[in-house]
Amino acid sequence: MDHLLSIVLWLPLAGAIVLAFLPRSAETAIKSGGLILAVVTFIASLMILPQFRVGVAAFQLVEHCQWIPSWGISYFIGVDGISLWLVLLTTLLGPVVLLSSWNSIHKYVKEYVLAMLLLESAMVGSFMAMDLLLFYVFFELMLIPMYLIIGVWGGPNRIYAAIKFFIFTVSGSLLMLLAILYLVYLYYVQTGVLTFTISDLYNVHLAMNVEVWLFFAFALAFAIKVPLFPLHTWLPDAHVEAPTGGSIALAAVMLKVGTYGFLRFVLPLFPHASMHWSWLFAALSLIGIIYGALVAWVQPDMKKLVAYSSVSHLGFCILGIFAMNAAGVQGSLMQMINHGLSTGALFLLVGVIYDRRHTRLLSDFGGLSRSVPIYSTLLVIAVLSSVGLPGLNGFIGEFLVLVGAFRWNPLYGVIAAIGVILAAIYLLWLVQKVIFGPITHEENRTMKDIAWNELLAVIPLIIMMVWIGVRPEPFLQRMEPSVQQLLSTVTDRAGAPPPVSDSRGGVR
Amino acid sequence: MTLTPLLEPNWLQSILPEIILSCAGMLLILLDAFLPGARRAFAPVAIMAILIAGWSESFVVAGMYFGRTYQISPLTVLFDFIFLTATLLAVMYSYEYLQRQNVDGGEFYALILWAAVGMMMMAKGMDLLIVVLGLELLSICIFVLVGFNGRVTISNEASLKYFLMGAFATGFILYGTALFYGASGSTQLEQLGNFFSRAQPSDPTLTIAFVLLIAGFGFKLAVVPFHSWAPDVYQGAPTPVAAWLSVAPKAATLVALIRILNAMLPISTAARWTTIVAVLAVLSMVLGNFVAIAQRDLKRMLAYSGIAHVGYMMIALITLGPDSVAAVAVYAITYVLMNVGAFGVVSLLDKNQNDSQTLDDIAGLGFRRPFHGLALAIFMFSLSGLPPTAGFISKLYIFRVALSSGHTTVAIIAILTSIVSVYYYLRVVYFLYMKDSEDVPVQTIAGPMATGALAISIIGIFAIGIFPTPLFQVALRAANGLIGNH
Amino acid sequence: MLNSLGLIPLVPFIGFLLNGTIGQKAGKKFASVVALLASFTAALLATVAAVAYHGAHPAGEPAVNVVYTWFMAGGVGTDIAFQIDPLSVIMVLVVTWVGFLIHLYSVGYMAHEEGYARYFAYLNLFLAAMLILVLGSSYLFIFVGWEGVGLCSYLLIGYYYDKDFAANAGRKAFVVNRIGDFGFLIAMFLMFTHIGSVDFRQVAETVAGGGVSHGIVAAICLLLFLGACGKSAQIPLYVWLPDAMAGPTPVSALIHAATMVTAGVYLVVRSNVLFRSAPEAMLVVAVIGAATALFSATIAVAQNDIKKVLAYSTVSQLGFMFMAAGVGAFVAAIFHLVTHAFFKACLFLGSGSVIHAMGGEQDIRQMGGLKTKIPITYWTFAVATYAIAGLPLASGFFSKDELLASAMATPYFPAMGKVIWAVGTVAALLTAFYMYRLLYLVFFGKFRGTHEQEHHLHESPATMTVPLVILAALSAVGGLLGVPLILGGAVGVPHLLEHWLEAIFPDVAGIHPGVFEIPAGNEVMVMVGSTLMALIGWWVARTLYRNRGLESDERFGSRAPGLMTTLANKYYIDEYYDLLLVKPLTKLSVFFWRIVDAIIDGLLSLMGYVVAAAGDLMRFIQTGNVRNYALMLFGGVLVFIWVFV
Amino acid sequence: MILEYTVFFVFAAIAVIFGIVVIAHRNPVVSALSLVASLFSLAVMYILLEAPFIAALQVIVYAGAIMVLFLFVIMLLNLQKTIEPRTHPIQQFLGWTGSAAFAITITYYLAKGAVILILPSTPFEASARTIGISLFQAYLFPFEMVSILLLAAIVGALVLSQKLRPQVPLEGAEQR
Amino acid sequence: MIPTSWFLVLGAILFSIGVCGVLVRRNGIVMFMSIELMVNAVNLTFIAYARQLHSLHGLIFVFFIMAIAAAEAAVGLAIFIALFRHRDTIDVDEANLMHW
Repeated sequence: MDHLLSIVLWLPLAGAIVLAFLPRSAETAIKSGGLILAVVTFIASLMILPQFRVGVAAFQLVEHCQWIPSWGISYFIGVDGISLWLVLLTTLLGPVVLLSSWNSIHKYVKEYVLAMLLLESAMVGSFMAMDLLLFYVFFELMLIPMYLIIGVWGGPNRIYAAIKFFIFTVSGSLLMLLAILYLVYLYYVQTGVLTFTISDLYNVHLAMNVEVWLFFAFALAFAIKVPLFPLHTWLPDAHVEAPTGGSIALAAVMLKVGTYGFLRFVLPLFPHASMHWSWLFAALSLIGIIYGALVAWVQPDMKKLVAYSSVSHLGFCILGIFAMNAAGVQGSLMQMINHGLSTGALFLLVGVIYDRRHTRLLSDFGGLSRSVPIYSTLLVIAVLSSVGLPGLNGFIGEFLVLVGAFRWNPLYGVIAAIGVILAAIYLLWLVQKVIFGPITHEENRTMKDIAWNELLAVIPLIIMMVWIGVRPEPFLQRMEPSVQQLLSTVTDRAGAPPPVSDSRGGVR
Repeated sequence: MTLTPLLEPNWLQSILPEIILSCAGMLLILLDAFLPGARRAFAPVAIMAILIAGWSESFVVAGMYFGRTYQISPLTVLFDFIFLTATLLAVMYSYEYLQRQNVDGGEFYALILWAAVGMMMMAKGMDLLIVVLGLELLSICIFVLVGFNGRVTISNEASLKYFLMGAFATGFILYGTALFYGASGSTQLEQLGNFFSRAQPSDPTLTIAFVLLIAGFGFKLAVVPFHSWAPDVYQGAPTPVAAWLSVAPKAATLVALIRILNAMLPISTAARWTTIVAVLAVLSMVLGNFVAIAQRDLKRMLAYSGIAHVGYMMIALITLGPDSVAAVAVYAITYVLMNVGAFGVVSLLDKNQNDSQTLDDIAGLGFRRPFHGLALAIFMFSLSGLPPTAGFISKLYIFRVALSSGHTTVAIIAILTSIVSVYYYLRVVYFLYMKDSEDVPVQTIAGPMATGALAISIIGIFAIGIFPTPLFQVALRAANGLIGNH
Repeated sequence: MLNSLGLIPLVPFIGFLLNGTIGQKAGKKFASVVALLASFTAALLATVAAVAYHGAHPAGEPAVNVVYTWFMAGGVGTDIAFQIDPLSVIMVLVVTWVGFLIHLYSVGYMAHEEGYARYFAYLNLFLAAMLILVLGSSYLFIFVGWEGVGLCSYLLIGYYYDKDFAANAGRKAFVVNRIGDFGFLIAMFLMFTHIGSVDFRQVAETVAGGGVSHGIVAAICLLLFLGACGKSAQIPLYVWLPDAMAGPTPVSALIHAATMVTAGVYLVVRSNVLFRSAPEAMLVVAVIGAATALFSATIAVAQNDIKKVLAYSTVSQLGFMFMAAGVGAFVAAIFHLVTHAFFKACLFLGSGSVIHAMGGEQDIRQMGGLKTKIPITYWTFAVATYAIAGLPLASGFFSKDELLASAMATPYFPAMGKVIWAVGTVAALLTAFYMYRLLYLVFFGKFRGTHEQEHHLHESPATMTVPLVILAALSAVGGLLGVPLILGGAVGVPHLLEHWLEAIFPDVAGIHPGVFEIPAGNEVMVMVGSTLMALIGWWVARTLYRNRGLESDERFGSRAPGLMTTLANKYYIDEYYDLLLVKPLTKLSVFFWRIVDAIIDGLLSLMGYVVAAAGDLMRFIQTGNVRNYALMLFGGVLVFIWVFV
Repeated sequence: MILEYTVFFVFAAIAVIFGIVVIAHRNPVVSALSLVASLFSLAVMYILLEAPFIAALQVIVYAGAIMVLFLFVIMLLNLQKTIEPRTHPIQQFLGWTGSAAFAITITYYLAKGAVILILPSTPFEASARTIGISLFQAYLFPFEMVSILLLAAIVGALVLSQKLRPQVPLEGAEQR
Repeated sequence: MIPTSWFLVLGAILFSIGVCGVLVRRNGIVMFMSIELMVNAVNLTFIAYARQLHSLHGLIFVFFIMAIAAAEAAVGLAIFIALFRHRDTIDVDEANLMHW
């Protein structure tokens, strides 16, 4: 099992290539094949856990080989406490996504399964990559299947949403690519070593103005991905139009790549700029928290509501990261996982009733608690997790982030805490409009309760919600050393004053 | 005075590819004349000739020939392969296309092979005379190939436009050459190089000559503002010809340009010639990408995208160095694979040549013809520079070169225009997969040849995209050979 | 037992799981058995734990039972740990036993409801959460219970979910509670930042040791009090409680009268060291408590819904408790908490019985003369009313007297204490008045309802009456827990509660002690005064309503229409909130969504359009005329020559 | 000396004037004939520049063969009577001013940079023989490749001007 | 002797006239003739420089240019014939099916 990570990484893709040779008419075989692959991948990823040494900050299960040696690019993957759980989250959601769309995808089933598997590989890869360019490759690779998923299997306005999604994300990432190259080039000039390995690049010395430019190039890419206010407008559209599985993958995992990027790249690579501009990101994330919550509140469309809630929740993640203290960063990581679970579940559940009624307008529902009690219970649990009820997962992350932010600047903590109030407002509004109140539409009276595949998809999420809510320590424990190390990297580097001028000072 | 030709040892085997292609062309003409019934076999003969020519590249000996006017080096071998690949792919697409349009004939293959000879001359010529001759041989063939389908009005119109513009541009090249000749006393690049190393950068005639020369080469490369023929000619030309035309002559011209710029290296910065190249690059990227958005005709769109891509390649030429030459070489190879592929898929559409192939024609193709749809999608992703395709690697190389030579602004413009380009490449994918076809969908027809060509392109794109190292090594070695001369 | 305190909340939690998953399928009998068994076991365990604790720690030091580390990141986090100390003992006993009684009552009351198992599941969950709240050993851990009870409250208020008002009320309760929780959260942030822990003991010790600046302590106190305001329905966050009456009546009794709403008081008392270190925060508590007491009493006067009257009465009584805590009489606060649990639970259950008899009718204008129809209910209701009114020797008499006397004698802010006392006394007068108004309107006079309702009238089943009787009895004698010195001293009855709780008020140098002496003179004066007030209230109510019934209200209505409608409409506070907070926020949100998002999108798509339009314009360079192309080429050459030569 | 100058100016004037006639006259036949005249005067210039072989080629190949080909095509297509419509005024204006500006610019810089360029008085050996010899020595390769070029041109001309095969009905494209 | 510059200037003027012809004439054949004029201007320049530099190379170059011009003429005129067949005119402004 020396190549466990590679197996987890490539299994979905390899499987997809095999499945591609099945005839298109063999839908069930393809679906089951995809599901089995996803489950096997998940099991494989679980085997990382026993091999993962607790209390070690460094990357583990590392695999390293040259890829493009002349440019210092290598196939360098590993997990540490920061990426471990994100990888597991991704692999967990693989089967969930496929299960959730078992019966809701009617056309081009084969292509759908292939796209999802490709997406899974790309997402896992971006969390495992320890080489900046490898990361970038996976980062971009994600876009293609997601573009297709939104554009082919999406709603009526899917083209607009898909293109918007793609253009937004690509705009950021291309600028980041330039910054990556420049960074590597500067490192090369300084040390004579051409490398894209992240941990090496942590040692680069940058003049302040250069650092700020590069910082913003990176930050822009990730801020779009997260998305951070005011770059969030692609998200509601993408979510509303995407099929359920796409929404889950998008919200639960893909957005995390943005927050992960901030943590893994932006902070340690550009500590001075990060610190210098942290106020900006605090402000944007705070605005996002409040803004997302308020806008979510007045949405008539359930998916949009959940989408805007993502804007709000991910604001917490960014806030925690820029707090640059252990509580904030660990909280942010927890919040990423939690958001993945709870928002994933919410999108899944919204998808369930969408499949039955082909509408997502809040006004078309109401009183579902009577006709679909199991569904309603699950929805309430997912909502409560998202609201941040102590005892469920959402609270842990939110609380840690808030304390972290508060320690950074009390004002930030206080404003962010308002978001907690607002979360209750809009999410309970959702619950009330959907499952409470009188039944206003006759179709809702005879609605079928949640189906086996949907139940099977959502149960793991619920279990994880409770588990993390009750016993988060194993998760935090494994994160802690890595987070501490990352933070000390940041503070050590920021502690040293930036070189006043550099041979290649400004960006021409 | 004896009439002993100025011949170096090994000269014959070193120009073996040219000889093989020239003779194969003549053979095809003869076959067409005397065995018109064997039409079906013309394309295979041409393919055989190309393969043999490729094989004969293993016999060439690096060195200077014909009185230091003809250089064989790893770079020329590499570019020979680019030309041969492009020609091979074009022939493979043409085989069925020409049959469908009912215009197949031996002349077509002969001309395309001779054009390859012309390109090789451009790539290898160390004397502007040879370069110009190669260019002219290439041009003559292109005039005919573009207008090959005499029945089709737009084919003829394209031919006319290309001819007039080409002749006009040739006038500029010649004038520029004349001025350089006047200043330096030679048209040999080595001697020009010697001259430039002691020339006055502020000499106005030199700049005028440079502008005239670059205008002529820029015409062939289709860089803004010398690009205007490209969309019309691509649209009117038989699609496989357009495919070939969009890559091969550009690659040949790039090598020639690299050589010329290399010779000018001593003064090009001081004379602000690098700025001219930069301006051309920027203009091409901006205009190409912007206008491509407004196109609905696939071939026109690809034409504008080609303008933009040449812009990207020009970035590397701003400051010449081994890395930038290698970057251009890599880009050229990649561009051959993906652009010929994209045109190739268009050529498979079951339409008459004079009907435009619009985006609507490929609506729903991705599910109607999965392989063709997927192929076109891959080409588009590669053209837009997304990993893990070759397009990504080559763009990366260009950006890297731009950054390490300090052209950050140009690089940023390149990035921004790439973002724009993503939009129209994606639109193709959107039509492929997300739009329902019209009542009578346009089908694609592909025989084994075209399918094989598509497969070559796809495999190449992923091979370069995922394992670029061997290509990098080859390209860098080739580039070092060239730049090392000075 | 002390090593497995976690069992106490665990048992009802298991009940919740059972009822929540299979209860609906397994039938009502199963559900009620599970629920009753769970609550009863919890009560028993609690009692055993209390006894064991007293045996093990007679001095009253807390016994802590750490289960595991919940989470800990960067010094932020806490253990899952239960703690029992004298205060917890009182709370846990009240919660479990009153809870059990109400479970019992519910079996009868909810017998015909559809979501029977769901109801009991929630009720058990509530019990579990409430027990975590009173047994937790750190602020962060009790926050779990704190939010948990809020959740149950939400679910149970919205029990009749297909009624819009119920769903709305539930949501309102949760959201308003969240606003309070906001304070609680920030208080914890401050603790983590400045104290480094949220453990009760550590926080108290650090504060007592002076390790934290005064301002921070005051801020923590005020923020905690904000949390308490939310949970315990104090101004300005009381608005949810009256609406919460949309839930089933036993829920109102358990959650919105006896237990959950007193959590705020518990929190303040639990944090007494902090509060005592920050007297200005205490003043705020006292003032808000007194104001709430008076304010909601005035509203209660004009309410016609039997449960609304009781709801405002609850708000008012909670105000009394905070008043007590605010003036430093923590024991009095707890004392009143306990007695209030008895008599208010009794009142609510009684009202439930009335509503049950009336077939769901809650409007007291439709009632009247029920005294004979449902005698047990009447008698228990009357006893509880007597107690809440503060008439002599019932439980309310002792507790209310003690807290009013403490206000008078407070060492923290003697002058303000008098004012607070005065306000409290007026509120006590109003309490007596509106409670007797209610009693007379419901049970005396003629029946004013429809004929059908009259026909339907019947006494409730035994599962309902038994708890009523028990609670009535407790209301009557509950005062014995805290007989004041001047009365009890003579006959040798000590102030049990004060004695029991002494240990939780550590003497800390530099701050006032947790228990202070009330001068006997004061005590007597207050006792006489408030008794007098209660009597006046009773007498006025009796004159106005005993025989004349609704006439008096109508007369008031015609004499002072403005006042009456204002009172009946609760000072239009909900409307003001709506106007000042909800509406603007909605508008703002819509503005954000429709305008700001549109602007952002517009700007970004504008960029796209500009690019596309530029492309579209540039396209026309391509005229199709080859001579134009030649001109372009030539022009390029010319421009380059001119620029670069 | 004087003679030389006279010849130069006379023939330069002829070249320029007929050049202008080429582009200004609206009858293509006149244009073609003027071009012949212009090319012929250039041949005179070549002689002045002591390149008689090139001058001969100029007369034979250019003024002779190529221009005859032009005239032939003009006649073949019956173009001698067609009167060309006016060009778009903007194009017209830009064409004239642009080329005038170009001429002025180039002339300015050439004159400025090359005042000292006086033809060397030493005789210039550029006979057919020397040119022929170097063609077969140093320029053998290009010389051979020209054959391919010409062959391609012949084949191309054949392909382009061959009689059209039966027309496939054109759709979309407007046919005049 | 006549200064070389004069020849060069004459070449420049002729070249410009050629350019002008390409730009202002609509008749394709005349445009092509203008291009021939440009090419001849270049030839003149080459020869003038060759004389100036005493270098045979310019003459050889001119020789090749003439070959090129001949080839171009052959193909170009064939194109015009084809154009005429399609449109009954050799007015290049009419050849604008493809644009934008």
